[in-house]
Amino acid sequence: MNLTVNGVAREVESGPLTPLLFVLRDELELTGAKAGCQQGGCGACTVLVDGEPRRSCLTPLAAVEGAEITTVEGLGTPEDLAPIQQAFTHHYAAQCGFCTSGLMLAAQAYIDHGGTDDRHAIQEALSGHVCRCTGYVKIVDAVAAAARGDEFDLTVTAGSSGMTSGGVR
Amino acid sequence: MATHKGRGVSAIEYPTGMNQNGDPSQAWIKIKPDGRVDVFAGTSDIGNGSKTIQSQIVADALGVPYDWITYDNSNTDSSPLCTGTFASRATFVAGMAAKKAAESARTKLLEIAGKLLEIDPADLDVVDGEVIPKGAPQKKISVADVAGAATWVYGELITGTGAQLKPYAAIVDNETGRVDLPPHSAISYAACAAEVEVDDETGHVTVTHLWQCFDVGHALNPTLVEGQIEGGAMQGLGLSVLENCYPYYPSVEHRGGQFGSYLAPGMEDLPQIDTIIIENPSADGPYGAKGIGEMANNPQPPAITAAVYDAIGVWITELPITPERVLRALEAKAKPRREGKVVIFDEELSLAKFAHADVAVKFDVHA
Amino acid sequence: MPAIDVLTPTSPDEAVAAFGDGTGVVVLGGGTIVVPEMTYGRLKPERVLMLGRAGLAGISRSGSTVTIGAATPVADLVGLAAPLGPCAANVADAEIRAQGTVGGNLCAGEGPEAPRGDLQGALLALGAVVRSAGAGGIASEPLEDFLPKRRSRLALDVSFEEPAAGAFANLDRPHTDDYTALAVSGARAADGTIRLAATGAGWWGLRLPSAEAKAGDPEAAGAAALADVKLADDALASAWYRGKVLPVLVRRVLAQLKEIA
Amino acid sequence: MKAVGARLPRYDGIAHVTGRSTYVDDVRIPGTLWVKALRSPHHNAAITKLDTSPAEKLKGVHAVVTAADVPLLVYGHLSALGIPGDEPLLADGEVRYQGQPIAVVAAESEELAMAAVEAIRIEYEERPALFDIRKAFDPDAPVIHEWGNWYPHFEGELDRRQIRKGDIEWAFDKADTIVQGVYRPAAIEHVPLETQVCQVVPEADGRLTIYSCTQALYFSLGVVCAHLQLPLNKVKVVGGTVGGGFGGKVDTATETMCALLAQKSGRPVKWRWTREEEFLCSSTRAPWHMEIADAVTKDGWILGRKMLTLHDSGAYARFSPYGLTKHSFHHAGAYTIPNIHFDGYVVFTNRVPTTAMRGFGVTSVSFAVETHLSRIAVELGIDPFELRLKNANRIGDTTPNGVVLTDPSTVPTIQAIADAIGHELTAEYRTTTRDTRSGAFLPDHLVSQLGNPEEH
Repeated sequence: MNLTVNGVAREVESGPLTPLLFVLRDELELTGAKAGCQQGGCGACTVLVDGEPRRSCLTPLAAVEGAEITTVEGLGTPEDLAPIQQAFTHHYAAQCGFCTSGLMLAAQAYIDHGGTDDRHAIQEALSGHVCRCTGYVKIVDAVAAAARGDEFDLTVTAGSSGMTSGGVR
Repeated sequence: MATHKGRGVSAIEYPTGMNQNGDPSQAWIKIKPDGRVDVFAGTSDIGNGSKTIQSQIVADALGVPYDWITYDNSNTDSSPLCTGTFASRATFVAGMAAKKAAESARTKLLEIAGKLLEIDPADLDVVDGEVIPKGAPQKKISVADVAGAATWVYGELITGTGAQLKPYAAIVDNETGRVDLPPHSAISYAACAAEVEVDDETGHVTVTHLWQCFDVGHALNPTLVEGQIEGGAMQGLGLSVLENCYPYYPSVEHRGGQFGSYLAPGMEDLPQIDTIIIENPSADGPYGAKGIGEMANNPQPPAITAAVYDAIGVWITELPITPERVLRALEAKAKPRREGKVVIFDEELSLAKFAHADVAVKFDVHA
Repeated sequence: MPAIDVLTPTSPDEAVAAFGDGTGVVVLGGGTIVVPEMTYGRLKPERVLMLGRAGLAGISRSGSTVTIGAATPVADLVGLAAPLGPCAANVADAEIRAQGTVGGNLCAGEGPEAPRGDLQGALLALGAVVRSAGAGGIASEPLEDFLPKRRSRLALDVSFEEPAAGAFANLDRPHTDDYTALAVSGARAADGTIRLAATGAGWWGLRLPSAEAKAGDPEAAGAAALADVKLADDALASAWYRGKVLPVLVRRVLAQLKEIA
Repeated sequence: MKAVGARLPRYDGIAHVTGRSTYVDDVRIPGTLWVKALRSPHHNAAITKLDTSPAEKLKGVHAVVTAADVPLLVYGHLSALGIPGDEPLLADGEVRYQGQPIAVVAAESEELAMAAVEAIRIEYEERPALFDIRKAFDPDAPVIHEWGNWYPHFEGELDRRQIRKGDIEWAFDKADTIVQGVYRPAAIEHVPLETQVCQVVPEADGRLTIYSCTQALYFSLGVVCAHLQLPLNKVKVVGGTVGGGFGGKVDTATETMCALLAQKSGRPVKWRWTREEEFLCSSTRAPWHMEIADAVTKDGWILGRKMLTLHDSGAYARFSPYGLTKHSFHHAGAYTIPNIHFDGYVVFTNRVPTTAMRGFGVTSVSFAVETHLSRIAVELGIDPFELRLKNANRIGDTTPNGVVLTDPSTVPTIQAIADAIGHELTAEYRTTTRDTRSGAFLPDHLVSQLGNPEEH
């Protein structure tokens, strides 16, 4: 079966019912999408299928034949991070990092579809993604900043909205 | 339908490191011929950021830039022992081991630099990757030059080791629980206020706002401390109103095996969170730090419980405060039983209600 | 491991032919229910019929009749009027809604831990008719009649008359990938008839005829609804709790309907 | 530039956002076998028959391991702290909780491993189970643990953790009001997004390389080597990058069984728990039952506290005795309470063993004592902030077991929260500090409780 993965045409041999997650991880050795639950419940496996966020653990290979797949590996490289990756870095939106690729891809789709920095809209759009660490404040900060088109200084991180220093008492 | 608002408050404390101590961490450091620094420690990074924090500690303790540090916690062959990443100990205990290792490497570095410069090491300082003689900054040389000289001229390896262990505090009196040594390292403190909205027809509780204040000792990386505090707040919210492995505890029936039935807090549960960080440096943590990772999910449940009382006038002391518990409490409108000066709440939950009479007597907390 | 026969029809007729009488066929719409069951080894199908390219997706209107293809993603319903639109918007999260299909929602077996089939209540309230294939050929029947045999039929589409007014009320416990613990849908037809139905009050959607009979008196209707359901304990809620809240949701739905002239 | 105190980016931040951080599941090792476990369907049962040969005969199944294969089956993970072992690595003749592993298999594929588990022949004789810790002490309760229904080995000899301070009788006599309440927080799953996962490679030199998601590399090394009776240099634990833990990955839940399968099969093996296993079979935060009676004066001084704690340990002790001791040391919360009477029990039930989780031992007691304080404030008609500030720990106050506090911050944190929400404090409480007690904050009954921080 044929797929385009991160812009490269690939022919894959996995069976037609193999979840896309394992086609990516086991056959193509793209391990950025994570097997968090295989129930569709956590969002750690989300990738973009023709630009739309999809749980790859729920998606049989045959359902995406001929589609364009984008994984975290297709977003940007360490030397040339995509804006959403810069936003997640600058706003410290990744703690253990296991939910991060799914969240960034969902956020990318949200922004590509014209999403704004409205916090409630971001929470609604990403509500299928569990971050147990749970960095929701900083994740929403990061997506809002990326949606605004902020420029990011990657040598420092940003403080959260809502934080104040009480000094020494 | 009526929605009721309420507020509640709490104040807590939490110790750093394992209770009763006795939990060692170790680290070692080597310096490459160009002055770059390799740190080896056995501290897992579970998202808490220990790779980052320990690298920051080493950078400052040695006097070199942060980006000179390589941190390797990848295996038990190259790394010395660390008891582990739990008990809020990764910064406080393991970070102290890394600091001591860096200080010992710095001593060795200055010894070599002293030979090179023919200056007493006590009169040398290390700042931003340069060894600077006190009072004679023009004679400064780079750490890279010192490390190179150690390797190529003096035939030495600049290393440092560090270990941190507070001795185990034994209980010396079984009657009172008295210990022979302080059983904790620095204690951290926090206070919290919660605001909730309760729907008195469905019983649904929405946590709308959390205000929190944490004494973190010293925020070694404020952003990472915020991550711990905010993450803890959400987990505390989960404890308060969402999560339960056994929805009908103590029954084991209907235990959820899916995200669809176990209610981990989601992004839409996020309330407004306002946090104040105060810094009363600890006497014995690295750079005054305390460990606040765990306590971050402790102050919300009592504050939220009090806020629910404030909203609807009933105490719900079994967590989580599910919609069902709210409706049952509103229906029961339980009042405490008063017996002289004793005010007895929650009799229906007590051991006495369930256990045999003689067992109940044995366990009675009643005056 | 025996190879699984995977059928990927490219037209409705091919899908109907491939389904045959349904024996031994597992129908895969969006995959949100079937794929995890296979991953966890609980479902070991011999033949899988994938509907993704069978031309069964899409929403069409003819006069006041709305017809929704079985392979239409739940997300496509979100913009529709109440009760179906808000009911669809309440299904799990945006990604699951974009993947799960209307047919899957109507035909899925009971979940291991909680009710499934969030849309069933809304479609029951709308008096929807399901067109399906299987033994005996293609048949159309009211959703109530279809639901008990949904496991042996291939749903093709579902249609309903747009109501004069619609309403939806649910227990809102926002979190990932949730099933509805309890929801009530209501619709008022052009002739003033009110239909009410619940999701989460049984293992599939249920009409609430006793509540409908007292629709003019929300309090009485709410209480009467309890006669129409057999409530269950599960991981999401107890029967006791559902019994307390079902009347509340019925009242809220009737109040919403009243507000729409 | 100083690194400490700066908002530097995560050391591993770029790796996280590019999907390049290598978690255990991402390590690719050719020829790896899949691991699955046969788990108990019963809460309490004797195993009357166990025959693994049908699984072993399946083509593609390379090893089956049961209790009989483990060199040291029972190892006390906290034996260094005097806590003896009670939990077999694999069930041995009986099961005490649903989900308890009985046998593990290694096979060519995940499907085949599942088939091998199904092929094992096993029969049980069910026994009555115990789930309610409030009934565990009853004379007719089923006895479900070899040590009885509650842990009997505190300091080698005590069946409870006990704390005593001051004169509790005096406090209850002297009190104007005694407020009693019961507090019951629930069992919670850790829910790390990365489920338990482990890979083990048998190396050519006879060593085992264990890729582990453990929160404690050396702890897991010690546990594996103890069960396998190997010196520490025969095993290398590789890890350090963990997809969330929260306490649940201190358990060494997979490593030892995988090591045994790798040894027996001579092949690399991999075990990734499903989310269902994680939810249903992994350890949880413990449910607790706490009863408090506080002796208070009408102006809000807490004279004394009596407390009973039952800690639902599940089927085995694991770290529960440690957690209960920590709980007992902190049951006065952030306040000074001069007279204390605490009894705590670790109670066994037929549920999944409970373990450490964020705030271990103290999350429960913070909930109980703080909610109790809120109730006392309502009962006495006292502002909840001022009730707390009055009793708040100050420099020189002592803990339930007599340790002097040197830098408590209860006063400033409460004052900061009052400010933040616009709660007006009276001048007395607005201006008080954490310094050593004096004046109105040093009533007669606290004078003898003060310790000298200099001697601490």
